[in-house]
Amino acid sequence: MSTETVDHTTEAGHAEHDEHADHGWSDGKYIQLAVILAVITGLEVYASYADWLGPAFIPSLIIMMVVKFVAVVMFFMHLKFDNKIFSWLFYAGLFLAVGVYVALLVTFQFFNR
Amino acid sequence: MAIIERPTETLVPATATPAYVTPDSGLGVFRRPVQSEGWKSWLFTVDHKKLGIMYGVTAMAFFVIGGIEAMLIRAQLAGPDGTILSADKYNQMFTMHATTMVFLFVMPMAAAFANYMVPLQVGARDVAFPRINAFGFWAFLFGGIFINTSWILGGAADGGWFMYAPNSSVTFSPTNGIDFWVLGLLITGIASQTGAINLIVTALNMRAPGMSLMRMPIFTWMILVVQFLLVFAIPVITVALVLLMFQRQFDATFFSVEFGADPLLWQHLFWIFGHPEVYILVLPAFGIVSEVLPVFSKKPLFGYPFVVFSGAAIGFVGWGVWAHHMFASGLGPVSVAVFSVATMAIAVPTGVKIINWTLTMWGGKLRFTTAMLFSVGLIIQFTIGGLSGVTHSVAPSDTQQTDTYYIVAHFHYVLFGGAILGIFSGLYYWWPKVFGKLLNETLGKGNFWLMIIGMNLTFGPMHIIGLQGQPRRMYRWTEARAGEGFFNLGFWNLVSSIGTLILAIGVLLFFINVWVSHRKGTVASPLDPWDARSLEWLTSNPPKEHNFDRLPTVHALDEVFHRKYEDVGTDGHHEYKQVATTEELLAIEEANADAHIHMPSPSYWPIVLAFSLPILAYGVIYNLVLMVVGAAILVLGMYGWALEPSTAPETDFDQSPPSGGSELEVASHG
Amino acid sequence: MADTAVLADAPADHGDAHGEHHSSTGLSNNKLAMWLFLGSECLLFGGLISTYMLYRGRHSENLGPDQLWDIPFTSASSFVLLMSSLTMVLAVSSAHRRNLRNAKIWLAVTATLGSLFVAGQVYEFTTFYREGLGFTTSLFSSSFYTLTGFHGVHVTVGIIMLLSLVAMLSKQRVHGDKAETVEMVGLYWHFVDVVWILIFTLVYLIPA
Amino acid sequence: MTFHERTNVQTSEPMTSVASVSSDQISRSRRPVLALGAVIGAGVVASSCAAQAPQDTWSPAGENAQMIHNLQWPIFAVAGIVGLIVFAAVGYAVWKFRDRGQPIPEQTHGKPALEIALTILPAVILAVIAVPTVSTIFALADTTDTECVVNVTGQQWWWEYDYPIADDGSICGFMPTAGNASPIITSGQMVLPVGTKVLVRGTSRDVIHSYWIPRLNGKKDMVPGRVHYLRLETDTPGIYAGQCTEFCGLSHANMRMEVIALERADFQKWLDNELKPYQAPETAAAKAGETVFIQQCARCHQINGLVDPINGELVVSAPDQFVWSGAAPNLTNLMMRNTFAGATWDLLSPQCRARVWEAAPEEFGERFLEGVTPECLNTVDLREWLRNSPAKKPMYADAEMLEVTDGKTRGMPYLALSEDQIDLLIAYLLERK
Repeated sequence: MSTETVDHTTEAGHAEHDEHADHGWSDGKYIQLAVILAVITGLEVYASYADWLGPAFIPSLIIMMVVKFVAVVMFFMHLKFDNKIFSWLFYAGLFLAVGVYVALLVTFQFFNR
Repeated sequence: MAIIERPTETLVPATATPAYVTPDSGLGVFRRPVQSEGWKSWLFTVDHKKLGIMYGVTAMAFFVIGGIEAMLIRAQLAGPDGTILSADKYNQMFTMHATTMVFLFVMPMAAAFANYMVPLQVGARDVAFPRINAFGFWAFLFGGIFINTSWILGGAADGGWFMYAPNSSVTFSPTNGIDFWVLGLLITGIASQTGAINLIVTALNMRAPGMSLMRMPIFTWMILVVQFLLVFAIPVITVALVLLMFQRQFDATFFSVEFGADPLLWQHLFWIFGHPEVYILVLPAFGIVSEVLPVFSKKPLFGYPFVVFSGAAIGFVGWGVWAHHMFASGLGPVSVAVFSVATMAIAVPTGVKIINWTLTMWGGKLRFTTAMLFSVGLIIQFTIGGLSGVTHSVAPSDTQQTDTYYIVAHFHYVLFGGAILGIFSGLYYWWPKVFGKLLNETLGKGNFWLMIIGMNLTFGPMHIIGLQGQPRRMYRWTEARAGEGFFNLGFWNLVSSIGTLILAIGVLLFFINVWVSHRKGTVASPLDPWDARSLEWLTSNPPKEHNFDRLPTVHALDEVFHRKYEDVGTDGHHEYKQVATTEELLAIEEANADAHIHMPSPSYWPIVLAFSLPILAYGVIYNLVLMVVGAAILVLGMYGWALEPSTAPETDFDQSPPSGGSELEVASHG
Repeated sequence: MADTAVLADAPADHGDAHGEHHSSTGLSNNKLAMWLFLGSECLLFGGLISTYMLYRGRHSENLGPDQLWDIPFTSASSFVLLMSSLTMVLAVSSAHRRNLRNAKIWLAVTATLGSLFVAGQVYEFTTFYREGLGFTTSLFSSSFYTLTGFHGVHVTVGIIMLLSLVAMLSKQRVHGDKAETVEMVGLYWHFVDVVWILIFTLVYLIPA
Repeated sequence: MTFHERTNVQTSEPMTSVASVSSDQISRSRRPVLALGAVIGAGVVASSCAAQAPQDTWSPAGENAQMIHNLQWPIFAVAGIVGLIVFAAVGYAVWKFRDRGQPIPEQTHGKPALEIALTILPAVILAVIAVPTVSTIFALADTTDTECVVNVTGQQWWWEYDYPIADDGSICGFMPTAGNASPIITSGQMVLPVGTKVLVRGTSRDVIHSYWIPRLNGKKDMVPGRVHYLRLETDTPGIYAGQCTEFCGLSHANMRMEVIALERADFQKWLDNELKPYQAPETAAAKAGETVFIQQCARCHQINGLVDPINGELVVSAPDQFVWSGAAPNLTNLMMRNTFAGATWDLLSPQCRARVWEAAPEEFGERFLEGVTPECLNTVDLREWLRNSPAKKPMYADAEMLEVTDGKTRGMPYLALSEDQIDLLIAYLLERK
């Protein structure tokens, strides 16, 4: 389970130091990230019109989607700076969802065997 | 301010339940209620212990309803061509029996134990979100009542608890029964979801100092696993229910085959939820048994880490086996093979538990109280259910067994023999903790043996009936296909129906036991009647409102045992000497009580918010105007909730107790 | 640690006076609960997205995604929602710097951008509807409207939360740690954005 | 609705096995029955000797069920043995370690080595079980060696069988003796030649049903909009009972079916009989009954070749206008079946029923092909059925209640036939064989 990572030795340390100090980035960096995300979105839209990508089309879209997803979760939602336990809780749900639903869609493909 | 201020040298009598508050606040919208006695104290309470009792009482009421439904089903099937119920009523009956037992009895009963015990076991004063806790209870209660009102509003749901599409579409079930079922389960789902988040945060974040995760009592561990399962499984059934609701209410096409829909979508969504749900039902009972067996064996749980990890493993693997409910539904051999093997894999951690329970008793000093009997009974009965489970993890074999009474036998050995025996074990074990009185052991043993005999007579023959080819969900069976001799279906059906009567008498004995032990009021329980091991016994019976005078510091698994006993053996020999009684331990705690104890004040808003849900649901079925009313209450409740002060102001409480007798400066608040 | 309170769902005003609340992990209850909630929301949207993926091709000839999508328009509204995540994060970091005035401004901007997005979705739905794609027209339409509708409701709830938060901050009605409250709303808002990132690619950009 | 047109559904599916059907390929390989040595095995023998119910899952009568049986009995045996070990261990612990005043035992948290060993043990047992399980799954799913195809369609609450014509003009591998084949459509009882590997292609017209003949194979759900395959093969002539096992609404309990296994020569006779032209009624009562049938029944029930004497046109039923699933049982040669109304009631009176159902294998074919004679007719149930069918078998036949189905019934409605009409109808139907 995700919970084994709880580190009790840090308990006292956490209580004392200001929680707000580790809240990641300056505003400027957030704006930079937002610009990058906007560019990726532009690339996504471009890719959906670009014929030359061929078979790489869907993989490239998926990769860009994942990059955007991870960027928002990691930085805007501070998951990268925060305690690991938050990551565990969220990723438990996320990976369970991906695993279960991909398996579901796959079983529909196997049906005609 | 809802604070208990106390001079540290004062001793509190163990029975003192602070209850001397005269509320002088009216129904000020943005004040908080302060009653600690009377019906208002229950209606507006946020105390996890009161809510635990309310969960328990409500769940027991639904247990009786579900039991009556079961007896009607068995009465109908006692002989060939039964005429007690019409086909329509019979279909409603088995649908509601399953729905009631699963969603309105076993799950809330587990919630009752979890609510009451988890904060006590981890050494907390309440759950992480007391108001959300109260909301969860009321949502469950209103949801349960809502579903059951369908009986008088045109008939209950008649599609089976699995509610397969497209039989659940309006075309095939034109009454409102399924609408009630869908919306009711959405409401109770909200209750489970909020409760689960609450308990996870409580177990993760509110443990007493020194209680690392591997020192957490095993019951709390199992509850933690269950809540994770709930948090992730409830959204899946929510999706399925929402699709079905849109299908029925707004003519969506999700399950309309004429539009090209695939009915298997529902089955997948339902069982992705449904299989974790099986573990949601049974793991709390495993937790209870894992508490009870060590106490009455005077030994720690054998292989505690293994039990913890096997519980977690069951929780995890439980997500990968859902399609074993669909071996006959035409998945294709690749999927069937994969899910068949995965299902076998889950038998391993389950087997680990049975082995560990047996080895916990091995070499112990066993006392057979009623609670212990129920736990040992669970090991035996659940093993039968588990082994019949192995026989249908083998997919080809399962295609002969699924949808027959053999499956009914299997899951009743798992759910009755597992979940319900565990629940009764927990009831007898924790009754003195919760109510300060012991249940009668003689009646208890009668209760146990009648239930064991009754359940084996009821569900045992179903193995035979099923293997002889009688399908489930048939409102009648015919003599023409009953066979002769030892395996005659008529004989075994009759035995099974008689078994329900014995089972019912057994359950009735429990209620008589409750009545007897509380009416006489003579058997005040000793503080620690079982010589128990975990933290919930380090407080009075029943616990004070704030649970612990001093938050205990934990040094070991089985903290209370190790405070009571010391190993005085030498040279590798072990000899345990009692160094303290629980009374003495409690006295130390009380002597060092915390100076400031903040407890949350009661609140009007949980019940208001929860009340909006059935109104909305009736609105969906009958009338949009009602929906508007429901939505208005919902919004009102949310803003009331958000704007409510975090505690009642100090002036709302009486500062000096009117009834006297105590020097304590206590402000209580329900 | 002796001084302990249980007031997690409504952190007390006097929390500072009594020091830190006890918690085993040193983390905030609210934040743990919020992340758990978001984890469970993954399974909710996962189910809806899967339903859509299964049924996306099941529609009548001329009323499928390839005929209806207006990619430039949806890209613009996706961009709006993405930028609202930026303004949200700026609100959170203002709140952490105890600059409530800026936080309120950024919250209001976020709500405005969110409303713009919802307005775009309403416009898109009416366009589709006028082209003949009703909720009950096909499996594709039912699952598309349900998925995007659920997302739209989440955005709408987020907007209401943002505006309520602005009002409550102004009227000093927020109990407890104001920065944390802003952060909670922020987490929810970002999650809604993240879901749209998935929907934008899976539903709009990848052809049926 | 496209899925109602079964031919569309069927042909759209890749069905290579139909083309490869050849009557020469009859495989009669049977697995030798394994000797049962285990303790639990003795119980199995005992059960197979007893007069078991006709749907017993432990008395296979064909290769597919035998494969399942060979897989399942050792697993039951292993499960039984494991159970006994657990009970013995718990029982011993309960007896041996009960509190007799012994000192408090060592507070040990267990022995990891023992723990790991006891974890690996069940894992090994299950791994051993998994291997034959997987191979049996694939063996049962193999459809390449089947020699005969029957299309099976479930609806509320009966089964329809449709014997398609193969490319070479044969039906189920048999050429009609005279004339050309036409599709045979029947209901309730599926007639099959013994020893032939049959491929059932199943679907449904409304909700999910499940086809299950326990002595022949495991069950398979029949799902609307999908075609699922199930293999059947019989060893000996006889009747094999089955039942719908997926809950399918009001009369789920009244949705039964049988497989009739005939020797190959008998099957040929049955086939030829099914393909013979319409036999005009002989007696006066039957003639009048034909008129009643055309007026009252022919809207939904088809009798092949029936001609309306008034206008001289073929009577073609249109159940899709009256019944929600769009079908009603085809009653051509009704009296060649011996059950009716979803195989729930017998067409044979109790004495005559025993004559057929309990016939020795070598006599069975002959007795079955006699059909239902006037003396043997079960008039009690048939009359009750004709008087008021929804009262006998719960059905949503009240059109007013079902605006959601455009006024169409699900099942057979109440027809308000007079006793005279019933007499005439029975006289007419008795000649349909």
